[in-house]
Amino acid sequence: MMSKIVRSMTRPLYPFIILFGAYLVVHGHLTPGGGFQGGAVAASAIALLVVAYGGTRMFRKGTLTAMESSGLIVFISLAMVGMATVFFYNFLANGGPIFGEAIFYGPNPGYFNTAGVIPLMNMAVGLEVIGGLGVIIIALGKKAFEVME
Amino acid sequence: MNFTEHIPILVIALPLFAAFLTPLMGKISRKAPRYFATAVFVIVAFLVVLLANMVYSRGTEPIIYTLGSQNDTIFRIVLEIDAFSIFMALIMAIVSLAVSIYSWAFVDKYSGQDKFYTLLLLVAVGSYGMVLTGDMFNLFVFFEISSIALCGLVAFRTERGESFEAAFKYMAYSTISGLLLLFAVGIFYSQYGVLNIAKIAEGVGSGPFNELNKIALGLLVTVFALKAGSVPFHMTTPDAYSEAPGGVAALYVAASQAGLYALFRTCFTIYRPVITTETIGWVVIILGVLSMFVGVTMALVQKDIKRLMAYHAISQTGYMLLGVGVGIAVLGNPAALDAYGKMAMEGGIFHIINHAMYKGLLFLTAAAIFYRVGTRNLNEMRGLAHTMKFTTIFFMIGALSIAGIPPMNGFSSKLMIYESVYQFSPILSAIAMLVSVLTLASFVKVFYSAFMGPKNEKVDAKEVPMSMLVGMAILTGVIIVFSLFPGLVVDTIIKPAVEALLHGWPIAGGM
Amino acid sequence: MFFGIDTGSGVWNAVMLLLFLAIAILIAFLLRSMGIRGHRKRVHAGEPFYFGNEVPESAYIKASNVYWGFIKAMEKYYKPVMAEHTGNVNDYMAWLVLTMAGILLVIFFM
Amino acid sequence: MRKSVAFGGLLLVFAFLLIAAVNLHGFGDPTNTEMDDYFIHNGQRQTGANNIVTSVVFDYRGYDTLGEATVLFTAVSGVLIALRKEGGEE
Amino acid sequence: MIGNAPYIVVGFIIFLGLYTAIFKRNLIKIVMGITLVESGVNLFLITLGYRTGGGAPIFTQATNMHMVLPTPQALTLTSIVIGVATTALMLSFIVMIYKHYKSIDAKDVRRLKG
Repeated sequence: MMSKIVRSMTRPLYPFIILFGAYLVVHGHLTPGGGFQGGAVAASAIALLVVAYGGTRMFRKGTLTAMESSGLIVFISLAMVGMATVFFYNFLANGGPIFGEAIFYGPNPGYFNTAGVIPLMNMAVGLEVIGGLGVIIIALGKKAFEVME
Repeated sequence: MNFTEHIPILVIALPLFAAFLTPLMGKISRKAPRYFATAVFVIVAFLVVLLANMVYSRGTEPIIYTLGSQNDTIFRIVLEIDAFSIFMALIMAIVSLAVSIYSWAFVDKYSGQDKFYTLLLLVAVGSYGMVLTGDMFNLFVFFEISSIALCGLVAFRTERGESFEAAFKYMAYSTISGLLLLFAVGIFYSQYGVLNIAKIAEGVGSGPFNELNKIALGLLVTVFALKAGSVPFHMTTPDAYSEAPGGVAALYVAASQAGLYALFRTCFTIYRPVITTETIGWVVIILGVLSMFVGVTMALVQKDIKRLMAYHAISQTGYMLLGVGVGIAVLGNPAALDAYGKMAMEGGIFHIINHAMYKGLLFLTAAAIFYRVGTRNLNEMRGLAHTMKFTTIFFMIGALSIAGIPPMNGFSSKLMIYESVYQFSPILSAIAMLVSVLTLASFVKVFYSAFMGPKNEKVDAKEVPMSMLVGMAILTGVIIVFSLFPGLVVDTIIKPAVEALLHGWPIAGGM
Repeated sequence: MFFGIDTGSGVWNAVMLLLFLAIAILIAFLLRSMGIRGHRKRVHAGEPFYFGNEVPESAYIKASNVYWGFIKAMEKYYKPVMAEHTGNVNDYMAWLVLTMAGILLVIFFM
Repeated sequence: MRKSVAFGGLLLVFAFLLIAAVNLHGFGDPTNTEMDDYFIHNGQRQTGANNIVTSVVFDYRGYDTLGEATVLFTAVSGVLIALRKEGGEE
Repeated sequence: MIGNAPYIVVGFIIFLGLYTAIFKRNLIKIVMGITLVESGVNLFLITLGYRTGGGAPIFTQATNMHMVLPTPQALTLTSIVIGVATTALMLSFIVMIYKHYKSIDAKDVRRLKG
C-alpha cells in the first residue's frame, strides 16, 4: 500500500499502459514489438496496481489463468490448423480471408491487413503473457506480503 | 491430409495441447485431469510405437519433418528422427505412462492435482522435444522446459521446506547450464550462420578442429553431463530425487537421460569427423568411472531410502558413460571400433533403457513404502514384507536387476559392458564389477531393513492401492520381457540405435 | 539370435539359464524324495543362541549399523567425500565452474 | 583455500571466454549470413510481415516460440504449485 | 582485436555473474548472478548479429536497406522470456525457503546434505 499520490496517479494511468501494450501487440508485424513485448508492457500495469494498492482488487487470479490458457490454446490451435500442410504453416498469408494482403520485397508504409496468422499469433501470445506475468506478479506479491508478516 | 506424415510432430504437439487444456479440466472436476492426462499418455505411447515402426523400416536414414513450410528446409526448424532418438522416446513413453497411472492414488491427498498433471505432461514434452529435434536452439528451449517442469514438480510438497531447498538448488544449477548451452549455440551460429544440427556437423567436419569448436565441445560436455547427473555435478541430483513426490523420481530418471542423449548426439553426430584422438572419449570415461564409484560408495552410507536410490541412479549413469565413452575413444580407430567399440556402445545404450525401467520401478516402490509408512528413514521401518506382498516382489525384481544378478536384464547389459571394456582397459572393467558388487550390498541392506524382520505394529502398512500396483506392474512386465529375451531387444532396438549414432545425419533439403 | 546375446567373447542366454535352473530344482526334489521320511526336528533347533545373556525383545539391527565395519575401514575415503557434499549452493556452483574449467583445459590442449 | 581454488577455476573459465572472444568473427562483420539474408529478402513475400524479426519469431522459427510460450506457462504452473495454499491436504 | 571488444565485455559480464553465484551467500544475490550470466549471453547473441551501419530489419518506412541479422534477435527474445520464467520460479522458491527456514543465507539453507 503506497501513498495517496501514487494511488491516485495509478488509477488514470493504468488503462493507458494497457492500451500501449495492446498497440504493441496488434502492430507486431509492422513495427518493433509483438506479443511478448506488448504483453510484458501490459503486465507492468498489473505490477503497478499491485505495488500501489498492495492487494489484488483489480484482477482476479482465475481470470488471468483463464486468459493464459486460452491464449496458448489459440496459439497451438493456429499452428495445428496449418497441419493441412505442415505444423506451423502460415495458411493465411498471401490470400487468406483476413490479414491476407500480399506484399513484396522493399520498404512500404506498412499495411495492417498483411502477414497471415502472425498477427493472430501475436494476439494469442499477448494474451498469454499478460495472464502469465500477471499471475506470477500477483501470486508472488501476495505470498511475499503474507510471509513478511 | 496424410496422418502418418504428421506423427513426428504429433508426439510433441499432442501432450503440449493437453498440458494447456489440463488446468481447464481441473475446473470441471477434481479427478478429471488425471484421467485426461493418462489417456493422453496412452495415445502418445501408441504414436511413439507407430513412429518407431516407421523409423526401423527405413534403416539408418532418419525421418525429417520440416516445420513451417516444405520449401526451404535448411533454414527452418526440423525434426530429425533416427533409431537412437526413437529409442529414447520409447523409454519416455513407457515410464511416463507408468508414472501417470501410479500417481492417481499417490497425489490424491494433495491439492493442486491439475497443475501436477500439467507439469507431468510438460516433462514428457520436454524430453520428447529434446530427443526428436534436429535444431540446436530448439534443443535448448526443450532442455529448459524439461528442467523447469521438473523443478516445479520437486516443489510440489509445500509443507516441507526441504522440497523448496532442493528445487532451488536444482533450478540454479540447471539454469546456469542452460545458459552455457546457449553460449555454445551462439558460438556455432557465429561460425556457420545456421542452427540446424546436420549443417553444423558439416561445418565442424569441413574445417580443422579450431579453438571455438573446442570450447563449444567443452561447454556442451559439461552441460549435458550435468543434466544426466554425472559426478562432479551430481550434488543437487540426490536432493531433487529424494524430494520429488512419489513417482516423479521415476520420471526424473527418464528425463535426465535426455541429457545423455544430447551428450552422445554431440559427440557422434556433430563432432564425429574431428574426434580422432582418445582424449574426448577419456573425458567421458573418467566422468563415468567417477560417477560409478562415488555414487555407489555414497549410496552405501545413506539411511534415507530415496536418497540411497538417487545415488545409485548416479552410479548407474556411470555405466552408460563408460560404455559409450569407450565407443567415443575408439572412434578414430575403425578396427578397434569393430572389435569391441560397437559392443561397448550397445552395452551402454542397452543399459540406458534397463536403467530407466528398473530404477523407475525401485523409485516407485520407495514411494509406495513412503505412502504407507510415512517415513523415508530406513532405521524406522521393518517387516514390511508381512503386509506389502506385491511391493516386496516388485522391489526384489528391481533390486536383482540393478545388481546384475544373472537372469535379469541388468546382467545382460552389464555383461556386454564388462566384456567389451575389458578389451579396451582391464582396470575399468574391474572397477565396473566392483561397483556392481557394492550395488548388490547396498540393496541387500535396503531389503533387509525395510522388508525383513519382525512386523512393525506401530504403522498400518497394508498393501498400496490398485493404481499404484498397476504402475509398478507395467515396469515389472517390461523388465521381465527384457530379461528373458535380451537378444531380441538388442537386435531390434539397440543395434539400429548404435548404427544410427555412427552413421550421422544427412543434411535436409537444399538451399 | 532370438533369445540370447553374443558378446564376441561370451554368450548369454536367459532362457537357457532358467531351463537349467528348472532341471536343477527337479534333481534337488528327486534327491529330497530319497531322504528319510520319519525325521523330526529337535526342540529349539535353528533358533539364535544368545550366550549367557537373556534373549532380548528384538535383536533387529538398524539400517545405519549394517555395514558399520566397512564404513569404518574406509573412513579415510569417506571423510573427505562426505565433507564435500556440504549442501551449500555456493560450493556446488564452485564445483560446476571448476569441473568445467578442467574439461575445457583437457579438450583445449589435447 | 577453497575460495582461492574456486576463484582460480573461475579465472580459467574467463580466460577461455576471452579466447573465444578473440577468435570469433569480427564485430559488425558476420561471416556466414546466407540464412539471415534469405530471411531478409524472402520474409516479406513468404510471410507478409514487414517486421522480419516477427516473421522469424512466428513463422520461420515459430516452433521455438511455441516452446518459449510453454516455458512461461510451465513457470506459471510451477509458481502456482509452489505458492499454493498451505497444508497439502484438501 | 580491439574490434572484438564487445565480446570481451560479454565475457566479463559472464565472469561477474559466475563470481556472484559462487561467492555471494544471499540466495537473492545468487539469482542476480544467474540473471547477470543470462544478460551476458543475451548480449553475446545480439552482438553476433550486428552488421556495421546496419538498420533494424523492419521494412515499414525503412530508409536503410543494409540490415542487421534478424535471427539472433529472435533467439534473444526467446532467451529473455525463458530468463523471466526461471527468475520468477527461483524467486518464488526463495520466498518459500524464507518462510520455512527464516533465512535466505546459503549457509543456513542446507538441511539436505551428505
